[in-house]
Amino acid sequence: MEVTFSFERTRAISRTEVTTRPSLSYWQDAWRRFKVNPRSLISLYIVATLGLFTLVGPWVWTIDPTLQDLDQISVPPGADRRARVVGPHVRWEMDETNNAIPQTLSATQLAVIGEATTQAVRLAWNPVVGASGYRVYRGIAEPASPDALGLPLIDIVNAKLTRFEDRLDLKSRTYFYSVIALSSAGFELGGYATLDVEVTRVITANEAIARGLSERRGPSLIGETVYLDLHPLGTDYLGRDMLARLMHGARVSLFIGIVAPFLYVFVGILYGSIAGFVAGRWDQLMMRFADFVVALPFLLFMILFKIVFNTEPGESGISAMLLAMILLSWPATARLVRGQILQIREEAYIGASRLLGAGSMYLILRHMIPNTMGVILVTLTFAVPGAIFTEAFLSFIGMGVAPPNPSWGSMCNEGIKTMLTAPHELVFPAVFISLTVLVFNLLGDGLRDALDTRMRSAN
Amino acid sequence: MWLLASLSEGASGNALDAVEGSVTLALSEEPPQLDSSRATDTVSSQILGHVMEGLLRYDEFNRIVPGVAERWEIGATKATFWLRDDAFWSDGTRVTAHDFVFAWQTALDPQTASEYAFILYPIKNAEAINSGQLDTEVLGATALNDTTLLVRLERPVAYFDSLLVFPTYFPIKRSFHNEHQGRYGADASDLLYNGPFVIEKWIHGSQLRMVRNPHYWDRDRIRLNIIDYAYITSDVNATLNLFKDRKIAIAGLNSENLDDALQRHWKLERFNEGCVGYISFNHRSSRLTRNRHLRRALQLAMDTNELVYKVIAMPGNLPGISFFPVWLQGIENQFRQEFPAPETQVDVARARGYLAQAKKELGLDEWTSLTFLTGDRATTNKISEYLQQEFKEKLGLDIKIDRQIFKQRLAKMSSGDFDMVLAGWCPDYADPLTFGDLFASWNKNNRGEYSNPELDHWVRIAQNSLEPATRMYAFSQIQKIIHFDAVILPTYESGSVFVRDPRLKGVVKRAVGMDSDFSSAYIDG
Amino acid sequence: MANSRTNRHDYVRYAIKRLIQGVITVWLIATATFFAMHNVPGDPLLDEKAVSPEIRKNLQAKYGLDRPLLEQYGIYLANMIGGDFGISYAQENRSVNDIIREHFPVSAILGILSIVFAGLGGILFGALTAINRNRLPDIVIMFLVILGISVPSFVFAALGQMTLVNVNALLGTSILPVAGWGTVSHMIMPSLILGLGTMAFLTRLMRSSMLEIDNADYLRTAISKGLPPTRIFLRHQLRNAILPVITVLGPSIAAITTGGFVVELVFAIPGLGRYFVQAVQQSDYTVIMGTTVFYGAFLVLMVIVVDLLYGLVDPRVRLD
Amino acid sequence: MTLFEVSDLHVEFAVHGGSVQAVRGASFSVNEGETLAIVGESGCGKTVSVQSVMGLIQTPPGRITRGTAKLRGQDILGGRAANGREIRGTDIAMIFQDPMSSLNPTMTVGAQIAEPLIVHKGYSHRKAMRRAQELLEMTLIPDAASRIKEYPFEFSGGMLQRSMIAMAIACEPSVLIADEPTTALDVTIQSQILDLMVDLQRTNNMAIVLITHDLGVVARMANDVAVMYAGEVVEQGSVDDIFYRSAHPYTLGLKSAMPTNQQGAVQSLAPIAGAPPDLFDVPPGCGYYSRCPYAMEVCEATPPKVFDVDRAHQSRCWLHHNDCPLDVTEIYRS
Repeated sequence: MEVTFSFERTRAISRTEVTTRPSLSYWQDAWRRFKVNPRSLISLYIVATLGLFTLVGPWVWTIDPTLQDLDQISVPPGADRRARVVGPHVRWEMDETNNAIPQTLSATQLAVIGEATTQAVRLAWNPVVGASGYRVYRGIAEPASPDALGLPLIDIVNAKLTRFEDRLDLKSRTYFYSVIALSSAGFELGGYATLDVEVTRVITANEAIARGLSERRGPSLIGETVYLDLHPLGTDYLGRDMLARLMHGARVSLFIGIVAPFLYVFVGILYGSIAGFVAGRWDQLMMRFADFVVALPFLLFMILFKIVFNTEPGESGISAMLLAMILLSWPATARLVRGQILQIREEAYIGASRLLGAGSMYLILRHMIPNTMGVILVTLTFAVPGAIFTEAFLSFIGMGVAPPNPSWGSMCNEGIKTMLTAPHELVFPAVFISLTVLVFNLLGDGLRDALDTRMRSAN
Repeated sequence: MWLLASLSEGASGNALDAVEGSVTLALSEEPPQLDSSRATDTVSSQILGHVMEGLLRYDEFNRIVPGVAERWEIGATKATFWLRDDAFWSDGTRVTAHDFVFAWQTALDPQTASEYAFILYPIKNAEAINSGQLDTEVLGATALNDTTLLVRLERPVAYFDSLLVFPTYFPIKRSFHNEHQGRYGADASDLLYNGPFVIEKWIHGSQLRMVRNPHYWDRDRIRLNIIDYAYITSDVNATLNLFKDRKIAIAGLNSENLDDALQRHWKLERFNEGCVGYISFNHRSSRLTRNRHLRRALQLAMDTNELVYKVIAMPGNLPGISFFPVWLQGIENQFRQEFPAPETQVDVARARGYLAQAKKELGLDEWTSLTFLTGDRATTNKISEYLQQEFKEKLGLDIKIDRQIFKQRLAKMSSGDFDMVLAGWCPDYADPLTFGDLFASWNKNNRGEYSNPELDHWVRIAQNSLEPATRMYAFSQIQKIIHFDAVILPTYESGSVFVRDPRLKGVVKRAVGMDSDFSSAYIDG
Repeated sequence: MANSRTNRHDYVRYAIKRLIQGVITVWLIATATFFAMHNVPGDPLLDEKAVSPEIRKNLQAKYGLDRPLLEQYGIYLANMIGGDFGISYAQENRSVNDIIREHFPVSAILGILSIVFAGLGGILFGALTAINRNRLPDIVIMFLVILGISVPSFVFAALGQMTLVNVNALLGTSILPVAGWGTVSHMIMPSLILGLGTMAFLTRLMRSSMLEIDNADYLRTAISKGLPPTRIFLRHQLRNAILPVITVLGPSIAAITTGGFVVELVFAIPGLGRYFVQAVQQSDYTVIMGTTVFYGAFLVLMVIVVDLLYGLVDPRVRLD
Repeated sequence: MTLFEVSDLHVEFAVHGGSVQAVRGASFSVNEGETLAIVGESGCGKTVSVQSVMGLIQTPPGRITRGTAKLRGQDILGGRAANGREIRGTDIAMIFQDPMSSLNPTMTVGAQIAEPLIVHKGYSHRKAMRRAQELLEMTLIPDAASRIKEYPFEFSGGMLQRSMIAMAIACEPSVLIADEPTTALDVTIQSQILDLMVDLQRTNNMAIVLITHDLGVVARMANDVAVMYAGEVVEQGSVDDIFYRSAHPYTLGLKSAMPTNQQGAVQSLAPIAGAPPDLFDVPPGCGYYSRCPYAMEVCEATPPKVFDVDRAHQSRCWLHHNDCPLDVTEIYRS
């Protein structure tokens, strides 16, 4: 069926154009694209958690970061915390009147006197024929050969003294003690006797009271099993709580890690853009001054700044270090920004806006610097770890945070030493520093994509 | 051609080679000074001990035995040495008495400005020469002929023989020294050797290789042909990795990598280094620590057992009880066994009592903070933070830690800009006097400027008497004064643990003289 | 009209002008360091065992430390121009010239090797992340980069050495030496580790500048000419995106040459790095001056090389 | 057989909240040695259609959803990577509007001209550079020998466009697409460029697809013309058909907005009221409905079909429908 069309004329008034596409202002569009980018969202969440961790954390987890717990040194997270309460350590009167008849080495009986605890392990053995001294070893496994008896604890030069008390860094684990006879010249005679000893963790009564681990007092306390302080993230080389140290360390490291880079990158941007903008002789002069600053011996001038600021020993040298870092670290950014500005000033739109009467400062701030955002954000994100580790590096000349206060960088420095045996002391601060750097990288990327007008129509 | 110079063949062989009789090791730092008249540090004396030989030397049982001198007599006012006629320099010429006289005169010459010149002061006129009052010629050491050396003493010295092992007493050949004016000891070719080994190759900062000295008079005793320090690094983990890779035969351990070594079932060995770590107080009138009761309070509050057994946690270290370490010989056997040191049990109540008394005497209403000066090494950080917390918890004292790098710390120590400082003292010779005279009022190393006439009196006796009984009694009195006047607080007696390839035997370690002596070492199997 | 392009003659004239400026800069560096050094407490003559006043006086006289500061400065400058950097205090009979002559080449080789490694890695990974923006390679490489810069280099040095030991143990023979210096095989691991941090930075820089020129018109022209993607990347994208990377290369080489202290320590390499730190610790005036002046000259040279390189890569930059 | 024919081309851009139909079924063709002009206001899809054919649209967000582009009968839109690249730069070449930014600033002009020769013809570097010099001379650039070693920033706008043309014709393409080649240049340079294109067309028997919004250029250069509006070709025919026998109200509107040089004709220019529709929300009927003085009810709801006004002259407008009461010839005489 032929479709009939109506050819009636209509008053074709030009319909007022209804813009159907939702229009967005620049900032709305930037915020929309920032939100839709998954990586920027992640960075916002991390920033929130880090902020909470640093500011609110210490009110929630109120353990003092400088409180030492020598019964739990370098303890990994989740370690067993049961301990029995005992009296204070009493000196073991080792009388030499052991006049038992000397026997052949193999017949020696190595025995533990009293109970083997983390406070002390007391060993005794029978004197050995022909020995003029003894050497006591402590191993962590059954000795395979006379050359692998473990750690030599003591050389006893007096043949009649056949007792030894071991108190060295005892942990609650199984130890294999061995005794070997020594010749008069101190060389090991053949044959050794070994004994495996199970050590239980104990804590002295007054220590338990001081730490408030039990309500009981007096004799009823002795023998009670208590739980030592909980350290969710383990402890460091002096038994201090890692979580508390990370929280308090965050204040210093985040302050230095964020404020210092912002300041010296800002100085670098200004310096670089002015140098790039003016070009010609002044640019040369400014760049030579930048070379001069970069070549100065960093450590020497840091010490000089410390003297000039004469920070009292024990005061935190953070403000002195901040200024020193700003004065010494801006050239890298300046050089980068200058390179970019040299390119941008050749662009047509710069000439155009100058034609419209734009002043130099306006030109630099409004037109040039936003176009170097990419490079600026990258240097900023790299300045963060640099600043954190400079603080740690300077703490060894007494300039960073004053002991006993922690900072992430100094915790990393200490953690590296026990990387093999107590990795948690290095891993946690390193993870937090990585998180901070991650945040800056993601934020940097998100901002760059969001603010970049050329990306407007993209995704 | 600079570049190629540094690309020379590196050290790639492995630790022990029985056929070649070669041992490969690592050095903790580049030896700073191989001119024996000016050497001061342990690494330089370690190398010098293998390539030079003094009048006497230590054998593998740490007994003093003949070196270049065949026979010797030491009296109250003079000592005579008869040199052997078969002692040669590495250029084949004979070692004569003149070489010793020349060496000692050079060391004392104010122009040489040797920091260890003081160790020659027992010789007549030595001190006067060194302070520029007399000419070097009048030194009390004269070579009667090539093989006899007469030494006139300033004062009777009971331990003179143990001094002769020290590098400053080693001989130097006058003609060779003058030929290499200014560069003597700078490189392998700028040294003349009379010891068991000679330096064959020395690439600064990278390698120092010693080979057997064919001219040495006692060469049959030496069983190794090559001692090659192929690596120079102060990083403990690096040397341990080299040991694991079987590139070096010995590596030091610290408390951090101890467990790792234990799991590998290695042959571990302990060595008592003989040094004493202590807190040194500033006795100057301007400082609070001049008050005895304050120092005694700190003494009673400090638990050295906990410090050594839990904080330092390194085997080989002993809790600090006396300033005289255990290895020191007394009259017959160990000094500390014959004269046991007074000990204090930790007693916080009594400590607080002393503290209150000190506050009254110093006329303070509130305690101001005390400055605790420390160096930048790892162990000092750990110890200073531990003590800071202990004194705060037990005595409520606010201790500020002033961490400084090496030279800044020394500057503050000599100018007295501290209340307490973590210091250490290592022996120069095997006699208690090397520790005993440290707090004498005239001793420049007494940085705390402690002066006590009674202590000075006993030091004089120990210096001048030859009677072991009187000297040892004098040292026991010094030990009591140091304890009861709390001149210093001993923290620990240093020890170390190291790992050795079991096939390398006969390595001798000693607290005085060469750190580890390979001259009697051999490879078995 | 567009400006005239710089030709051969301009380059030589420009290089000479920059060298003169360089000499002035190095002189300023030397002066600033000299006076800073003397204002820091502690002096080279102090030692563990205190020295009697007479000996201290002799030592001061010997090294000329007893003369007024300005006079010392004058003497030092004269010697320096004569090429004599004086004798080290810590290692009393080694001249600073020897120290630099023996140790600087080692650090320079290490520095340049690690920059080459860092540069190639940075450009490659940077381009890869830019081309696959927001896709898997970009995310994976970015996390590695973050790890690379937030974990200190001494951790990498220690980890690197440990893995090397285990690998050697596993294979029975040592494929790469664990430490030491001398042959090329000694250089691989240390320069790899020294270059990690810079490589991470260059990767991010490259990615950012690649994205800047992502929709440039000349790229569209290149596509319209039907050129294969690799050629477009090498001849068009890379040449324009590499400019910021080059500006950073100069100072990085210098920083690595001196910053290698940790790697030189862990791998027992006789480089100049350790002298920088130890000299300040020992207040070893002559070594501080020698190393700083030498490092300053090396840095200035690197910056000139970079600026010349910059002129080659981007003709628009006028060399005046 | 037509040399190059694009039929029913659809191109779409994904944007926030939907997609923009930039090209809604454009069809046009050009024969050997002839010039087709595609004319229309900016934003009517003329540039997007040629760029999409040359694979220059970044996907995402842009995408060709339908249509073919046949060169001598062979579709080049298919395997995008494979044959697309052989033909692009050899048989079909393109020049762009802004020559200042279309050349790589860090490569010499000679090298950029020589590149297609090296890549597609396998020339050695030296031979390609010699050929580049000849090409520059062909495009009347003085002192070509030294010019090939210089960089783009040392060239004027006109000379840059000449180098672009030299680069495009390096491999003797059979079709040259020129996307508003003269818009960015001043008038005197403009006519030199156009004369150059005509000479090159004659010597190489090359077809030209000329994108422009300047009817004067169309009148001078084109054999056939395609008028595009709102993503569609609304009228196509010979240059005389379009100018003297226009068959679409929009073409009329365009002509009335064009200044004439007849002596003494004082006549005010009549711009077309309103603006082109937003292709984000495509109007149901004829794109021009909102601005067409002869709009009818059918135009509002039903998209017009293509009517054959003459043998090779089509128009997409209901006025040509048989039942349309209006006198078509009357309308178009004015």
